[in-house]
Amino acid sequence: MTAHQIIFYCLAALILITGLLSVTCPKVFRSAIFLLFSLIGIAGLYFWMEAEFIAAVQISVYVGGIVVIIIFSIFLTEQAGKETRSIHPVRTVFAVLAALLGMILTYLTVLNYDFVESNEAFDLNIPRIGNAMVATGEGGFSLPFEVVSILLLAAMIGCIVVAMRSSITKPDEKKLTQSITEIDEA
Amino acid sequence: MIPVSHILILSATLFFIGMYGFVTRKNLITMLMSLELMLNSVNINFVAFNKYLYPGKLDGIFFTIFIIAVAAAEAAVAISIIINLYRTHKTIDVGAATELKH
Amino acid sequence: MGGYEHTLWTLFLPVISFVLLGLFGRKYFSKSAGLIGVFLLLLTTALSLYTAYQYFFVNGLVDGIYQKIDAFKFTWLTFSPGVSIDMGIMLDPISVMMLVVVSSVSLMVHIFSLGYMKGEERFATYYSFLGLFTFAMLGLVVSSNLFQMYMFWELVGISSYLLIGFHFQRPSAVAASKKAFIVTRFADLGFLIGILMLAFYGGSLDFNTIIQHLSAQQSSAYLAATTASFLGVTALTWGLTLVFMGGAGKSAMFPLHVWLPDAMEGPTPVSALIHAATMVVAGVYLVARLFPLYALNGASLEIVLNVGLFTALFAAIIACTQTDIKRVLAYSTMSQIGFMMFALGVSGTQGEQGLGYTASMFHLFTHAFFKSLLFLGAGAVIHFVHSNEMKDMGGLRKWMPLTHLAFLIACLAIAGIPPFAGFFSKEEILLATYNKSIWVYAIALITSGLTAFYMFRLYFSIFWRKEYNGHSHPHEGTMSMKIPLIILAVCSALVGLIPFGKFVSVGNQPLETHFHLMFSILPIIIGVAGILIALLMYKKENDRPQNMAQAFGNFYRAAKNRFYMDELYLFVTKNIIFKWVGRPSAWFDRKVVDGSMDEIANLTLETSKAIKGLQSGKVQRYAMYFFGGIAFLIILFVYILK
Amino acid sequence: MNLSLLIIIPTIFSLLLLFVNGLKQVRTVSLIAALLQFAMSIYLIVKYFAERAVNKAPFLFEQHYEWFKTPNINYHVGVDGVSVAMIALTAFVILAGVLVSWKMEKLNKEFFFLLLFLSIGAYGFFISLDLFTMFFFLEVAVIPKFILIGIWGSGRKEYSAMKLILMLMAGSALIFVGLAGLYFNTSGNGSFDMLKIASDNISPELQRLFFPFVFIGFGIFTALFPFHTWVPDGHSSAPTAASMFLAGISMKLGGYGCLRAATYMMPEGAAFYSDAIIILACIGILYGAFATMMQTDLKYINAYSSVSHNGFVLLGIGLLTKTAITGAVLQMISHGLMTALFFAVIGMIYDRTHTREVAKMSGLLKITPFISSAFVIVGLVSLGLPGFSGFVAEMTVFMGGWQKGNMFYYVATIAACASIVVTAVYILRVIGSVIMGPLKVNGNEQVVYADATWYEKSSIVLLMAGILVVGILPFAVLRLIS
Repeated sequence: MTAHQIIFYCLAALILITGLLSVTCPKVFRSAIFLLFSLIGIAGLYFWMEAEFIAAVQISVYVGGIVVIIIFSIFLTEQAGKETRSIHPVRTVFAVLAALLGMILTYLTVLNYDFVESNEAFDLNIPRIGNAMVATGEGGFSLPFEVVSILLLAAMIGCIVVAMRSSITKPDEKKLTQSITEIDEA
Repeated sequence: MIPVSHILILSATLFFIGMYGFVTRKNLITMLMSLELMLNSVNINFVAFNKYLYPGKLDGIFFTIFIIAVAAAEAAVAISIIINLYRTHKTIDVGAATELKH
Repeated sequence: MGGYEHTLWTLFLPVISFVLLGLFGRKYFSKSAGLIGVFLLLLTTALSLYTAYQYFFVNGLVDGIYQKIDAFKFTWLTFSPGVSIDMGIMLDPISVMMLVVVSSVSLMVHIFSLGYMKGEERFATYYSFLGLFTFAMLGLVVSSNLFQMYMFWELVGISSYLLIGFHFQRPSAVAASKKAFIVTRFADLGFLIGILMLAFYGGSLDFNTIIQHLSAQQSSAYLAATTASFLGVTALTWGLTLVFMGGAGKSAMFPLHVWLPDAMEGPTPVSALIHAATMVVAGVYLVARLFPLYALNGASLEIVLNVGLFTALFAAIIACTQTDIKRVLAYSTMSQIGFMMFALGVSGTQGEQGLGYTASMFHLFTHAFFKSLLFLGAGAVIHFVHSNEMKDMGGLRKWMPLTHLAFLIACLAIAGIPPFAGFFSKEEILLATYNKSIWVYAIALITSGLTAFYMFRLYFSIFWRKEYNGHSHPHEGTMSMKIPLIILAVCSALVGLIPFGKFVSVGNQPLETHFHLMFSILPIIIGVAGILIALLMYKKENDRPQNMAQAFGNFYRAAKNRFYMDELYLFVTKNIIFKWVGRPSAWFDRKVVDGSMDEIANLTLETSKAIKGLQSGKVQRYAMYFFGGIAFLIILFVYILK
Repeated sequence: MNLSLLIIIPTIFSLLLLFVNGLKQVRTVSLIAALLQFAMSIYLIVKYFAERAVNKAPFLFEQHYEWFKTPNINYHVGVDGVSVAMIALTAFVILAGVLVSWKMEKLNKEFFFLLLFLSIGAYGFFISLDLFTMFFFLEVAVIPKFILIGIWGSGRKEYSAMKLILMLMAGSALIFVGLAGLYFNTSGNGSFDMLKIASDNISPELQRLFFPFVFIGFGIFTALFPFHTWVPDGHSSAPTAASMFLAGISMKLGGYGCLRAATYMMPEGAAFYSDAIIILACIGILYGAFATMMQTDLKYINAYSSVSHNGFVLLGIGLLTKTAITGAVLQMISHGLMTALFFAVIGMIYDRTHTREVAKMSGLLKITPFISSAFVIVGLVSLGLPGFSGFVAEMTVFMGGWQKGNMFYYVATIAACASIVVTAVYILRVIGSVIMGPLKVNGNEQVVYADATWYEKSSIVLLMAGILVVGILPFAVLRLIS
């Protein structure tokens, strides 16, 4: 067993164990922390697969961004120390069974399939990615890039609208009615 | 040398862990976290396929990048909705969200 | 063979009358409709008489045989090669004879109606219906094609329906018209199926071709028709019997006769035209038309004979008991048509043996005159007495001398007293039956005695019996009512002298009929005896009729109730057809067929309600379904449908 | 002759209707549209005869445009004699329908719009040579009925409209399955073109598989037993003009479809199922007739009798002889005109008496002679009186049935023949109690109604003329459709 392999299994173990803990841990904040580790493990896996750019993105976006947002939201919704409501045990059993069944199915499928691995070198340098990102011709990804940017814009606007609506309009209405009643009283 | 199938098994296991979490959790935030796990398992697949099967291409990498971008956007939207829900209902239990259908 | 173009006009003129008066009569000819109708009919009659003259005396006879002449023909509707409905005019002795009978009786009725129907609200409509009937009947008799005959047959039926129901506000008239049409329609079903069979085996619908194909013993068509059998009866017999069923319906043969007495609800001139002289003999005419086939097919001819004989006796018995004068006449008509039928039934195909055929046609001819005279006379009586019942009449001879005389002549004619018309035709029939079978002869003789009896019962009840003491003041009708009576009376007295066999015979060869004096004595005696009995019983009011009725007891009651045939029919239609077929089908449709459709709809609704629960709005459940679905698809496509 | 005009003209006029207001303008525009269609159909007949004399192609006046290129769906139209006859029938019924609705008060613009819209569907259906186009126009002709019944109907209109549309849609679904089956089994890339499919000789197994779908689908439209239950409810709830269209044309769409799309395309399938069709048709004929006997509502009576009469269409198609199929086509034409007239007259009676119960009226002949006479005449047409169209059609079917020369066909033909007696029973029963007898309406003996107005008269005369033409000059019609 080479070091290469050992590293893979270690990373796999890290990812799976922390992932499992993150979905089972009753305390929300803790599960967020476990998720963080799991994501870091995945970033490690990307490094292991020589996809350094992806690994970097993974760390900066997921670890640095999404998990932080999640933790913020946990604090905002005052859930940090709370234990989540446990569900009916029967449903847990069913969920476990379903997950196991799915796993077995997938395993069987994967193991039965004969993957033809290519012997070419996997060369992933960042200029190549950058060029492909804005290229318009064959093998270029400018269109999905634009689509994703529009999506991001839309998501951002959506966030603002969703988050703002209730916080801004409702107090205003209250104030309005208040002032009206005041005028009436006067 | 690790065969590609091992990586796939890893990702599959991660996926079903995420699924298990998604189905069993009552808390919207934890459900969102499970979802992130599932997305990541998919990403692993893409990168693995790209590296092992089509090293000459970049499609898998780009898919991963886009999925990460979409996931970020999705997380942001989801969180904003969750917070909004919390403001109106004082809970983020998934049962409260069934009110959406009315 | 040309020279018969004018015959086509005998058909067109009544159509013109029908269309003109039917469409515009109400508005423009409400008064003059009658005159228009009479004028057109006069032309028709003149043309048909001219046709008859031309046919019988100028160019019909070639090589000693009356030829069948297609005066006119065109293909109206082709079903398949060879089988088509041709509209045509075929002239042969019987069709020319019928042409004369129909048009002249119709003319008489047209004229008579001028007075009889005067002041009716739907005067023009009445004449237009008469025009329709005349057209249809003329079309029927000149048909060259079996299907053409069927078409006109139906048209005749419908014009009969319209005329019976002419007084549409009388429920009894409506019911009677309905009954007449439906019963004859039922018979026509048989006719239609018979046509289909004959057309199938004969390979054509043309009379001549069918007869040619099916009467040649060696022809393949004949063999096919006689070897194919159903229930042990050959296809040819079935076909002919079914065709006869149609004829029996129209001619009111037992057991399809129930409509005829009720049909007397129509205006009396209509009864004279349709239900005495012309339409009801269509059945006889039909059998005569196809006679070469019947004559070859013993079984079906046997049926014709037996049905005719039975009806003649049966109707005569009933006629003795009825009190409504028109019903007496109706049953008498049935009885006389029975005579014609069984005369055909005893006929052979050759020379002397074919006497029955000649006799039947002769009787048809004479009967048309004296029976329409009887009806018109009865119509004149009814018109002024305002009742159909014998008890409201009596002693009318003083008030209506002309009608009385005409009626007497007609009664003598129908009773078979020489030298009136009925005597000659009836003698021939009796002679023909005598040659065939003594039993048939005996029954025919009895029936003819009964005929004399009930006719004179009718005569005495109307014109003698007592002094008239009703409320109305009977008197002779207008000129238009008198003229037809006179003309018909003269005809009834004299047409018997025509040497009929010279013109109409089974092979279309002039037949010399011999008059057997010795043979005639018995029938005359029986006829006179019938008259005498009637004289004793009905000339003066007395209690002999009651005694007689009591002597017969149940039999009398059954006959008076027409042997309960109407009740039987009512039972079959009301209780069996309506209750056990109609209602269940309607029920089945609403409950079972429609119900099952509704159930399918309900089932869909229920299912959707059931699966509505799946749409719970619970995200996690959706996720489960989603994964479950994917797992299912994977199993399906990767492992099962590999 | 440009066949597309048949579609374009009603389309233009129905759009034009959107810009006019008020009953007077609306009906004028509709009348012009109907008259134009009528003139066009007559012109088409004349042109058809002229062209047919020199051109022996199976379909004339063909036009061909690409519609959807990829799935090979084309706008391909052309006519043969049968479709010309059907087009003329449609024109007759639409014109009569517009005339009958002359006084339509409620939402008149929408009503006439939908009527014209229906005619687009019918014309398109009859001229299509491409199965998909045909199906498209079939649906165009189905949908407006739902609205027509639902809004302008009477009685249980929502239920009826729902039932009608669901059953017809189920029929359409079956048809589409069958058509798709044909499409994927033509040689080459798949085609909806009728001529191509017919000449392709699809294998007998496949024909047997797909024939029932198409036939039952169209059979639902033409009241195939036991899928006829939408007919009584749908017809009785629909407004007069819609009833006329529904029974007069819509049911003919089914018959025409059975003939064109089912039998013509899949002769072997038709031969295989022939016996079953004959049995169902005979059941429909007799059973419809018996069920009619027990009805008390005039519209139900006509609706059930339509079931019976359409049985002749199906019987003729099922018998598969040339004579019988000719009879079926004649019966379609005849029944279309007759039933439209029947519904028109029933509508007129209902407008006056406000009841359709047979028992509640009698003796109408006394006060409304024109309408009553029309009622009697149409009744006589229905019971197959010679001189009218029904007789010709029925007799041709019988003759065709008998010529098959086999006991099974004999029995079937006799059963069908027997219906003429039952028909006489129920028709005369209705005439006897509604038209004849002492005058009495809703228990009132002193009623006065106006007789037919000019527009009612003209619609009656128009349809009657059609009936008489077919009845008296069948050889001319046969020359057209043979």
